[in-house]
Amino acid sequence: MKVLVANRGEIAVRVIRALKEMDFKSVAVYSEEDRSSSPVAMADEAWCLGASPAKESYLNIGRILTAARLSGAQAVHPGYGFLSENDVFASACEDAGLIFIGPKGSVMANLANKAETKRLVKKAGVSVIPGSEGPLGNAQEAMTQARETGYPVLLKASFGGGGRGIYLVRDEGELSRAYQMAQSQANAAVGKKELYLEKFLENTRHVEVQVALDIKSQGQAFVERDCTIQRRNQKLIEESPSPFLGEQARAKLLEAGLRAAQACGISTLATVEFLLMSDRKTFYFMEINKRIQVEHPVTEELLGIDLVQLQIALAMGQRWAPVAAKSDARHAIEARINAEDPAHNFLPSEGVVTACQWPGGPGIRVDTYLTPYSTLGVSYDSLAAKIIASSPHGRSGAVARMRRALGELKLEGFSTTASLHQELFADSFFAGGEQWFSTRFLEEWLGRRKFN
Amino acid sequence: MKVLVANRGEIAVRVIRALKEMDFKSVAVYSEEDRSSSPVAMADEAWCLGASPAKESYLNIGRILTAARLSGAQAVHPGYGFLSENDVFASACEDAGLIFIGPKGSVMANLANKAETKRLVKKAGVSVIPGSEGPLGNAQEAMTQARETGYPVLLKASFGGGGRGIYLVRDEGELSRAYQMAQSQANAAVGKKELYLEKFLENTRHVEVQVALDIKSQGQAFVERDCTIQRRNQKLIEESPSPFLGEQARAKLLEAGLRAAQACGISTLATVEFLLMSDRKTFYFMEINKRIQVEHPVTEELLGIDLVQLQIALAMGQRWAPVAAKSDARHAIEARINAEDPAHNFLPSEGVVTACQWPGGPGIRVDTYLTPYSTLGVSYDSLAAKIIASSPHGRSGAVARMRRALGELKLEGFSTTASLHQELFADSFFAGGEQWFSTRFLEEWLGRRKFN
Amino acid sequence: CSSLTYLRVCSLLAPCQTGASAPKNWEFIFARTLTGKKGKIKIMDLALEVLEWAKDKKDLAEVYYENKSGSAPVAIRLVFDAASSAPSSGGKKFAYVHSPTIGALALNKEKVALGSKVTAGDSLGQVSGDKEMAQITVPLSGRVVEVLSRDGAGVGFGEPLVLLEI
Amino acid sequence: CSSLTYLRVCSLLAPCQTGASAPKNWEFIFARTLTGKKGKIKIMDLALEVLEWAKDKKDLAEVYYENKSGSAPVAIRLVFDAASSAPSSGGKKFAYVHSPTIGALALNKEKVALGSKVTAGDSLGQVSGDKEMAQITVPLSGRVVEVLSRDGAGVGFGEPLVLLEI
Repeated sequence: MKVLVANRGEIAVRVIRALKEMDFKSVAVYSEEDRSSSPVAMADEAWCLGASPAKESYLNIGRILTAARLSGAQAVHPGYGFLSENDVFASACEDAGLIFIGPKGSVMANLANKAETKRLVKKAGVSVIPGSEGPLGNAQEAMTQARETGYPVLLKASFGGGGRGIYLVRDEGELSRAYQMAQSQANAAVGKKELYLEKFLENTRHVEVQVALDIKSQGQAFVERDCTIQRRNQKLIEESPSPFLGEQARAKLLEAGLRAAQACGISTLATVEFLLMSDRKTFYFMEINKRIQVEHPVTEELLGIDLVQLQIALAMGQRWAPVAAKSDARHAIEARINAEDPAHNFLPSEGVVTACQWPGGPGIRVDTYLTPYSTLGVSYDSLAAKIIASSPHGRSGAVARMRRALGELKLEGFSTTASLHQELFADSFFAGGEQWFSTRFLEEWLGRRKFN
Repeated sequence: MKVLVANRGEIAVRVIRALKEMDFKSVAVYSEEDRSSSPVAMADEAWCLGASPAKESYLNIGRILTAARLSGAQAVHPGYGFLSENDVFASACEDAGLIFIGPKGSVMANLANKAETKRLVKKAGVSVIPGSEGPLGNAQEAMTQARETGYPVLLKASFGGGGRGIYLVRDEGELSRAYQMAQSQANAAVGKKELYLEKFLENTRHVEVQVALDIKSQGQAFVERDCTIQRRNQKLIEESPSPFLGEQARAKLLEAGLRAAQACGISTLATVEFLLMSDRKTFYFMEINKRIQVEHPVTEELLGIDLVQLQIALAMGQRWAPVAAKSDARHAIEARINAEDPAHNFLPSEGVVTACQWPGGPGIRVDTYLTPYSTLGVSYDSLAAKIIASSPHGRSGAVARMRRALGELKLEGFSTTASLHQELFADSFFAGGEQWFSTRFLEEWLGRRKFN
Repeated sequence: CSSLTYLRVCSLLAPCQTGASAPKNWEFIFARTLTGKKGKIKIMDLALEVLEWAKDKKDLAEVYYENKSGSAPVAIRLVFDAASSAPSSGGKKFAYVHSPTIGALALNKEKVALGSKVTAGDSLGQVSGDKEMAQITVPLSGRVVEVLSRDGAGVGFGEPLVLLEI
Repeated sequence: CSSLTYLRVCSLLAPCQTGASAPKNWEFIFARTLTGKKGKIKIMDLALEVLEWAKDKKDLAEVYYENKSGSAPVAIRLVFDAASSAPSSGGKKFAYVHSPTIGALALNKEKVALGSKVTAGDSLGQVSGDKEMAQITVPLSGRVVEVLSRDGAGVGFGEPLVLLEI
């Protein structure tokens, strides 16, 4: 079996590692900028797609299919981002006789509309954020719905994603103008102006359920990940389990996650995102991600499993068999080391890796594509490395381990979020993990620390 | 709590990491040669003991106690090797009011005589290698005993250790000369010429049981480690569990390990070494090690536990509470990367680390003290790094992971055993792990590979 | 290397890029033999020598040096701004024609016959991918010295196809 | 640094050794200011300049340079064979008296008074550990310029205690 990895950076390295361990051949594709990068060096063969702009390389379906044909690959792993949730790409792979390691193109086409997905999930008996049942017809309908739902509300693009294309409306006076702006923004971004409406819920945490399903939609949910530490909807720290979920609420959440994924027709790995309310038991479906996620190692380190190998095996037709799904007092936590300057409003940073020493020893995993003297540009996302700490001594054990690991980290040549993590993991409120905090915590904390 | 780490290299790094995670202060001591080494950089404070020769630094009890007094340390972790099993040092620490993280000095003094230890263990109902009951009085007694035991036999120094001071005697004609030589060698090495005699068992594997006991000798045994891959009694690869032990034999082995440790008066971490016969169920006690061992991470990665933290906590008086002791299909394996040249009879190699890139990603742990531009001399042992691979997919999964990790390893500036590991882990006989092989496997394999 | 716009940085004593990790179409321009380096390598001497040799080279895109004479291989890699970087040798100047995309190579046999004169802007053939066909355009007028790939082969973006003397 | 027998190797562009990881009694002899290095650091230029400056220094044990002017700190560390390495400055020559062991420092106050003349082989006091007492011996005759530790303090082996002008 030969698998083409249609991605770059750390996730390409992660997938190539899984392929090597499964004794499969790997094919890297790359843009000119990534010519000297780790995935190119690690893969069994590598093909240059084009210049740096993603549409000439990592988003260019024709060139990726050409690389698959020239290399004789039989399957394609899309990683995350880029074409990973693009139904046209998935279908094109299927048409070319390639196994797409992800959902069927037709399934993804169905799920492209978030308002429709929400309706599907609600029908399966999973509670969703209160709001419009499916897409809105016009501003008038939005107004009627908003009154019923109660302000503040969010207007969301049906075809948006990744926290983009969302408008907050605090009262009726703002609605019609917001409706127009949201429509035109959605149209500009994805060529479709359809919107739906949701109650704006405050003081919530972001929890998500990793699921794995086989071709017959048989499968399981794994202990939730908690991704409440975010800045502008971008996750910075993820952990598992959530410190704020009891056993009963957890069982319900996991069951809801599995049911939602099945309702969506998933037959691969997916993550079902929920908002958790401060009563610590009410949760609402938010969206479903149909790819491997950046934070998947948190679950892997918690449970000692390999989700990427599982994802590949499921795509090859392997039927589901139960995998360890929970683990006593163990806790895992991930810190994203981004090439951004926390002292300057998280401005992306570029440079050459003049020194890198990754932390090691017990309970520490590092996923990165950087090596000494790697160049790091700003053409793609800023994720430089992920450090995952896990411990048998619960959350405080994992936090202590992460603190120790961040002290060992040496990464020089550009600015990173490591300094921010060092402060955060030394912060008694965050590290203590006793008192409830919401997804707004990090931005408030940054405000106090004068970091941005 | 402030703990002095009376060791160097990777084990000093390992202990300092545990101390940091426990929120204890660490004190490094070092010889001049190690001035720029990682433990010195990582510890909260560091004291230079003297010049490179171990007797002026890592074996100098007076200077280590001085460093403890000057730094205000309250406890001492001896690591492995050096003074770790020296009863005089342990007692001196106790007399100075320091917690010695290991057995009591009086217990170690009792166990210094291996012939006596063997008698103790046999009395506790654990089967020991057939041979003399306690030490031999003279050559005549040796001859009588050898006839009873049956040739070939081994003559061993009662106060030897680490595979040294052992004489193989194939028939009676060799015995009296061998007795004399073994006596004078033992006398030269440790100043005591006492010997004992054991049946020389062939076609055996080396398995060992990690135990942890508290101050009341309450505790547990962990799934065995198998250290059959050895060269000249030096372990090169260790794994857990043993591929050649059924559940029933395992239960008996673990019980024997715990009973032996209790009979020896252990109230800390220890490892009980056994020989496993090719019937895969008969085993004999060999010796007991009263320190943390080089290969302890194999057990840590198999079970997701932290033995060094446990060892420290037990020394501080923590009472034993059950720890996860086995783990389904999981398998862990360790490769020792020594600074030795396998192409030149494992000659120790020295140099400067001109490049180092450690493997990473899922299921890979690296324990090392080397960083870019570290100097590596030949004053101390040659262990440069340990790579530990663990997998939920059994031994073949762990072996595949190790193969992948060895491919990622870049360590330049001196010769290492990494090339040997690359060949070994690609060898279908070893990697397959289906057919029985003994502790002689590696030397025979090396002979065939023309490596030495 | 003239098309490699990523050559923006200088790095020194980078880890060896050998075997699978060597970018496939790097130019190893620096081929001078450093003599008198028996036994242990003196990294500083070596670095100094390479740096001095390289510092006034204006047409240089990249320098790669590897020494395996001692037990420890040492590599020195210098990467310069690639403002102008046509390889040169003995007073002659050369330029590569690179592949404009990924796909199957179809060369115009007459155009790429050894010794043929070509003009900037000429097409030397096409590279055809699944959804595009791109012309292979001559960057600078010159004479065909060598064809580096064969007709019908799969080529990646940026791969050198033809060497011209300009 | 004269007593640091481990100085056997040359390394270039080693990672920054700062803070806790800086060996406690290194000499930072190289203090020349490199000017005109605003903004982005050109590592090659910097390396070249340091190397050229250093190459004829025979009495040099170690060079350490750190530049923090850009966003990326760069350190250059050169370590030479320490055949002869007494620090020197403005024609004067100096030598350190190092601690012979680990322990509590007891200095002979008269001997170490500023300006005192001492002779090679003289004892300047003792360092006392739990099981030994060692004399502090003058390595080279000279005049006491500075006392670097205080009486009664704990000192490690090899720590510089007194600076002599020789």
